[in-house]
Amino acid sequence: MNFGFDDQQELLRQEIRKLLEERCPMEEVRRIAGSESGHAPELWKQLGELGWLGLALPEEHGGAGLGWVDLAVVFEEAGRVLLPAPLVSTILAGAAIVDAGSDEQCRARLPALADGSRIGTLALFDAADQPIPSGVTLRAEADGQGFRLTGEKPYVADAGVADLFVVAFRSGKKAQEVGLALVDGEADGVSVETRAGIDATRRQGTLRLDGVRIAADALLGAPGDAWPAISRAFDRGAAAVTAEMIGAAEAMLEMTVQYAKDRIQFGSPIGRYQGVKHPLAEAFVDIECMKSLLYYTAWALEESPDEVSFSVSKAKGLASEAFTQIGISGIQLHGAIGYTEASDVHLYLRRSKWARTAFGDEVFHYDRVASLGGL
Amino acid sequence: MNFGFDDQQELLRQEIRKLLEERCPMEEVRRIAGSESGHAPELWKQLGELGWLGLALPEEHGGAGLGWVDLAVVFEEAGRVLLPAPLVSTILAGAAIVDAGSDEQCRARLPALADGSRIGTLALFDAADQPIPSGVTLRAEADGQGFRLTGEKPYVADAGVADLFVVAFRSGKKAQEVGLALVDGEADGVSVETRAGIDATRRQGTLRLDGVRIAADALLGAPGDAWPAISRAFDRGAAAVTAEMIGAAEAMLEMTVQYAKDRIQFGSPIGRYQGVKHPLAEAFVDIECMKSLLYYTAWALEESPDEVSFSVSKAKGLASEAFTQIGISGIQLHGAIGYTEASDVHLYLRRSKWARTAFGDEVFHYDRVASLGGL
Amino acid sequence: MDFNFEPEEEAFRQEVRAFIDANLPPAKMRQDPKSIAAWNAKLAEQRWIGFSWPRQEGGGGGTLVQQFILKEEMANAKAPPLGSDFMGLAWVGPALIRHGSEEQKRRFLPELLAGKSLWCTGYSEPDIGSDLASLQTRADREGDEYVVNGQKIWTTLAHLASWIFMMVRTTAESESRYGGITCLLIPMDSAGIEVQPIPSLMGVHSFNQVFFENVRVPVANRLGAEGEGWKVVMGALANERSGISEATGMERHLEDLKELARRSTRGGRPATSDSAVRQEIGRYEARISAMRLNGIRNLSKQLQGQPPSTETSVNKYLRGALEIPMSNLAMSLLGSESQESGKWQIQSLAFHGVVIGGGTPNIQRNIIGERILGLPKD
Amino acid sequence: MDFNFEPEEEAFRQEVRAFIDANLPPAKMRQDPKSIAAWNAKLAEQRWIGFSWPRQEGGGGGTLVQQFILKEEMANAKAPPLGSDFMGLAWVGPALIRHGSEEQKRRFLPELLAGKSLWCTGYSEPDIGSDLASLQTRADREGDEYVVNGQKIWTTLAHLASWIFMMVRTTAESESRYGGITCLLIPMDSAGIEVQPIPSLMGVHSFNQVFFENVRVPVANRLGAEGEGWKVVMGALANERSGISEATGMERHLEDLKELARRSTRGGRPATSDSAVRQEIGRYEARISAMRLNGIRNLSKQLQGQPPSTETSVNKYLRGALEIPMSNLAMSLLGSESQESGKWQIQSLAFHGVVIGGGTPNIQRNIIGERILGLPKD
Repeated sequence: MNFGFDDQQELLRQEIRKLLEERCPMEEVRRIAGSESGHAPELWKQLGELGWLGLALPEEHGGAGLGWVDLAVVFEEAGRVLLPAPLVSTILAGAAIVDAGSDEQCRARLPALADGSRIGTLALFDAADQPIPSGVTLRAEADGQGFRLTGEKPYVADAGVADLFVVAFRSGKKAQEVGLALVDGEADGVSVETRAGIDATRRQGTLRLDGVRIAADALLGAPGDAWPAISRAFDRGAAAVTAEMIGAAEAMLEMTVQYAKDRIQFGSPIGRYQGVKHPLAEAFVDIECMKSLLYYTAWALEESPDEVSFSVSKAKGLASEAFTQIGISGIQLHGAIGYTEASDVHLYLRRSKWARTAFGDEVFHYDRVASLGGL
Repeated sequence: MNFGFDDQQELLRQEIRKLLEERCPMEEVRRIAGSESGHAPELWKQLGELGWLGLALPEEHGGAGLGWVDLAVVFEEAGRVLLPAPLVSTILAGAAIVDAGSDEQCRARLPALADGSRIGTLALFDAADQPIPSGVTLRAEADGQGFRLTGEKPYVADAGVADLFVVAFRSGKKAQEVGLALVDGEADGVSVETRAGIDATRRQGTLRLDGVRIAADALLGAPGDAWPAISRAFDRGAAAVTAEMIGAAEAMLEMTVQYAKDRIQFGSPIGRYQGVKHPLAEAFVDIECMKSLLYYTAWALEESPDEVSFSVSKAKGLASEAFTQIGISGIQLHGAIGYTEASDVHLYLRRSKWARTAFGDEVFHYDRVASLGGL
Repeated sequence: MDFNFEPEEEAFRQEVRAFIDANLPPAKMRQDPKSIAAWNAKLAEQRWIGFSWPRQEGGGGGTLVQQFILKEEMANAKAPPLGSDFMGLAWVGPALIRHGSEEQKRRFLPELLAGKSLWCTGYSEPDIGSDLASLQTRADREGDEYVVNGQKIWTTLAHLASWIFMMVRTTAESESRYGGITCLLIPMDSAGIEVQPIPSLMGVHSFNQVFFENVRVPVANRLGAEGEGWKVVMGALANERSGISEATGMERHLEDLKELARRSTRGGRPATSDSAVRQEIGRYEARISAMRLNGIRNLSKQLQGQPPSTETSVNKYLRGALEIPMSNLAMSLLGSESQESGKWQIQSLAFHGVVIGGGTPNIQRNIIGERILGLPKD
Repeated sequence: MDFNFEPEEEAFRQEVRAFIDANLPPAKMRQDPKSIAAWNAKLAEQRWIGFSWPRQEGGGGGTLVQQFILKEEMANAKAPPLGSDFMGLAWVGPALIRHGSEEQKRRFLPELLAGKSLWCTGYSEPDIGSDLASLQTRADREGDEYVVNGQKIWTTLAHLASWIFMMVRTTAESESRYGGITCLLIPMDSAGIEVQPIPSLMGVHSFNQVFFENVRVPVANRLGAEGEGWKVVMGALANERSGISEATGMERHLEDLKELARRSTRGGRPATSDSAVRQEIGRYEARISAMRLNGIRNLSKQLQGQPPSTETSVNKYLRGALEIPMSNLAMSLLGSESQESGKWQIQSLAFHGVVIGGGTPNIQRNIIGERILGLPKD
């Protein structure tokens, strides 16, 4: 038994941290986030070359064959610097194809996701904030062996730059009669509308489908039977965002602790006062809990699939609640400084507000924990 | 406009405080609370002679003709010393008779309540913790002009010493078909079972009625139409308990502030540390809020009856939530001392736990605030 | 205890209502500068700008109850603020009335009431935070002038103001911490003043840094005696006296939150039938009602002749303590929609501006613990 | 990352389970002294009392993983504690193993393991609270003896114990605060020791005051060198190393709370369908699962050879922070029934005993803030 990262994973973390410190300091994050697309193709290319995008994809499809514990390291480090790149989206799209796709679909789709030449993303729920079967309403009309899809998916992550969408649709009236399809961004009838969100490092948009043709070979699994795959994709998304939240929360805590050591008021560093010290201690406690729950989830994703939903809902519920509070404490303890554009803390505050609802907020997840815990 | 007590009320407060300090110091409270009945007839007689029991009863029935603002003063001071006497119960029973009784009933019943020769109490709800019409289920069979009552009322305050019970019963199947009756403790078929509760200064018991005959002149108002009177009696009860909670919370805050000034640790009084200072400041804030809401309720009970339910639910909701917290903070800040029988703080902790649920806890009242506030 | 008003007070309330009916610009015009200017001119005619000031100083001489009625009616009508120079009216005017010479009053008060001047206030400096008395900006006496050198920060509206009301150090801190502080009134177009904006996280320009390099200020522009500046400025800051305005702001938030709950769902059902949402809103409603009543209780004490005290820190603390969970609930009700900009997003990002403006919750708790409960200083 | 166990570890788990099946007294007998004594005798045969101690000291020499498995299986079976002398096993034994002479070990350890002695511990004194180093109980050297005078307080089980493990001052505090403290092992039947009970608010006798008047203690009963007592005792207190036992206790509370929710109503409907109740319990379940995993992470770090550190303060803080709202929820679910005595009433009155036992939440937050985050001391 060992509930910790192995040497190779620690090395991976060091490499990633070093690279991101060099390649993606906060000025660069601000530059990318301030650009129109919010995307930096050069940086993206580099991530593909370094093998991060295919880290957990099978080796025969261009990946490194590692798993979710390794991905947790990558996502934590990405969250730490607020990496403005469609990393999570592309990895989630790839994982959905591995999970529910055929060998042929894997062969056809994964290499391009692994090397970064195509960007993928998930587009699961139509009614925002209802990650339940009835939240999938996108209309599908049968069309030969395939379907035609018409409708819109709101708040699709990285929609503006994605080339490949993993789209859930409704194939029948019964609650769980839903399907999952691969939709190329270039296909006829596909359009995307992007808008400024609360966190400029996390772009999203509305995916519009107007009679988009889905051939039989673009269906992931049997149509009408995709709910388990959708639910697993959702759980992986919640795990990935939680890992990013850990990194970001830890960075915010470090910044605030440093500020509390440096800032002198009434003759002492403000970190001496319990009114400052105690919220920082609580933030540390919450981050430890987020880590424990997320690492166990990452392990379960590989080794104990039946435990994933319960475990990830504990992790994301706690993370949504705690990171929100850490964001607020962090900016409050910074005083007026935190209010300025020049300070980085508000970028983390914005991330905390984006991440709180992404893949379910604490209200959804704690309720799900209660259900899975027997209430 | 004047949101404050007048000189006469301030004088009343001083007199009450002085008397209770002399007559009812904490050793005496402990002695009475430790006795079998929990009741001190001598003390009770004195309260009657001083006119406290009839303070708000009409002068023609032996009272002083004052109102709820004056009662608020009395209850606050009683709460401050955890007065172990059926004061609130008797005053609530009298108020219910004034509110819903005939002139003749007032003439017959009030003088004995005003001078303390009889002790009254309310016995409203059968299903504990459901202060709603369906919570009145006590069975009544028609019997001439009156009824026969059979059933039990749980958690009746001061049941062990009461001579007169104001009892709600169900007279029909429709939700609001309920009645209100005066039941003498000596009547055939009346019995009481008392048990140790969480707060020995607040005794309660189960009232058992076995075919108890209610003559027509013992009915308060028309049977089947008593819900408004029951609801008003409940609101008055919530107001009275809130006033007692304010006094007790203030006493606990004062004890804890004093302890925080006196207790030296690591070379300083512990009240210097923000981890101690801030919870005490929060307790002060909450007590101020409890006072504002309760005083307004007391005024509304006399001058603006339509506002009473909304106002008292805000007051009791906040009091139930806040006094619970003040009790916990108080005992925590006292450290191990608070754990000893010798310390008085745990008596206040027990009162906070008794008072939280009496006449509705914060869950009930905040929900009612939401309803009355338009949700 | 009496919540009824005297007949003449009721008559005043009717007068205010009639005025509002006749003059308040329609909702969509309340951001329009011309409409606001016309509205303020009418208010000035009534002497409802500076209503609390003595009539001989050009104010309205309103009683405390009249001031309360005026504010309450204006809040109910969602009217814009009374007068455009918030800081001048709230702090500078009362300080001038209390400490100014006749000449200073004649010079500044009429312009201030007419909205012809615009004041900003210079309290904070880099690296001193809440510890205002450790300010470093110096004023050295040279004949009939002070020569000011130093820097102020977080100076709201400095880029638009015509005057600054500020504290300077005339004696070294090592000699006299509070006694070495003096209050000066300085034209913002003086030679040697430079204003630099501090962009805020919302992208709005409202804070500034103000640099002073050998700015020459006539001694006639000193308010109060040399070395008395701490008293002058702290008196001005304590001028918000009842805490009612904190409550009014929160009442609006609560209405908006209830409106949001009515049009939101949770788990596919109306949010208003969700017990967690109901209880949370019930909690806020109870506390915000308490804030309003706390304010009225403070006002009553003043009516009884008691001086205003630190009791307003109760409402200041509550405002800070409620703003955050209320905006958290709103963001949760909005769900993914919270990504879109709007009132609640601004609220949830900018809360700390409000909170810091009235002193952080920690400072309010220290004030209550030390000044009201008498606990030792940290 | 690997949550699987090695085959020999799984075999040990099966051994433990088989032992429990064969020997654990039925639930209704687990308060019965004879049953407990028989159970402890069987455990002692297995060397599962003192399982973590080296075999040459009479312990079980269990690995960290075996200890974890043993505790987990015992907790799952709701077995009574391993051994009857909690304080002796948790603190005194490990301190003896680390600092005791061969003679002291031979004298004390076998009795301790056999449950023939019962230890109490004397840390706290009147008016010193958490500031243990300011203790005043003195021991003056006279030849081969120390003469002890002073007073201890909050001494759990002193009225039953045969020995006390305690700190005394051998050098005045003014000369050496930590260095003047020495650890002594004193028979409770020594002349000059008087035990006075402190009745608790629950009416249970568990705390005591212990008075020492010219108690003569042979120098041979000193544990560690003179002046090294602070190190000896702090090392003993740090002996709970992973925080798993905090999690185990909370897991039982959570199960009880869920059971209570299943049989309760709110507003006339099942409490399990009330969204506020569901979310609150979901919050607790997430945090208590995290506590268990935090403990396992700490254990893993020790397995990797890292020394135990202050990380257990995380679980200690969480326990204090969760006990209170959990018992508040339970009391609210019970409603008026909370007036009746029962588990949750005891819990809600006595929580502070537990909380204070592990150091108040404020102390845990100070430890985390200062020792882990490196913030300056207050």
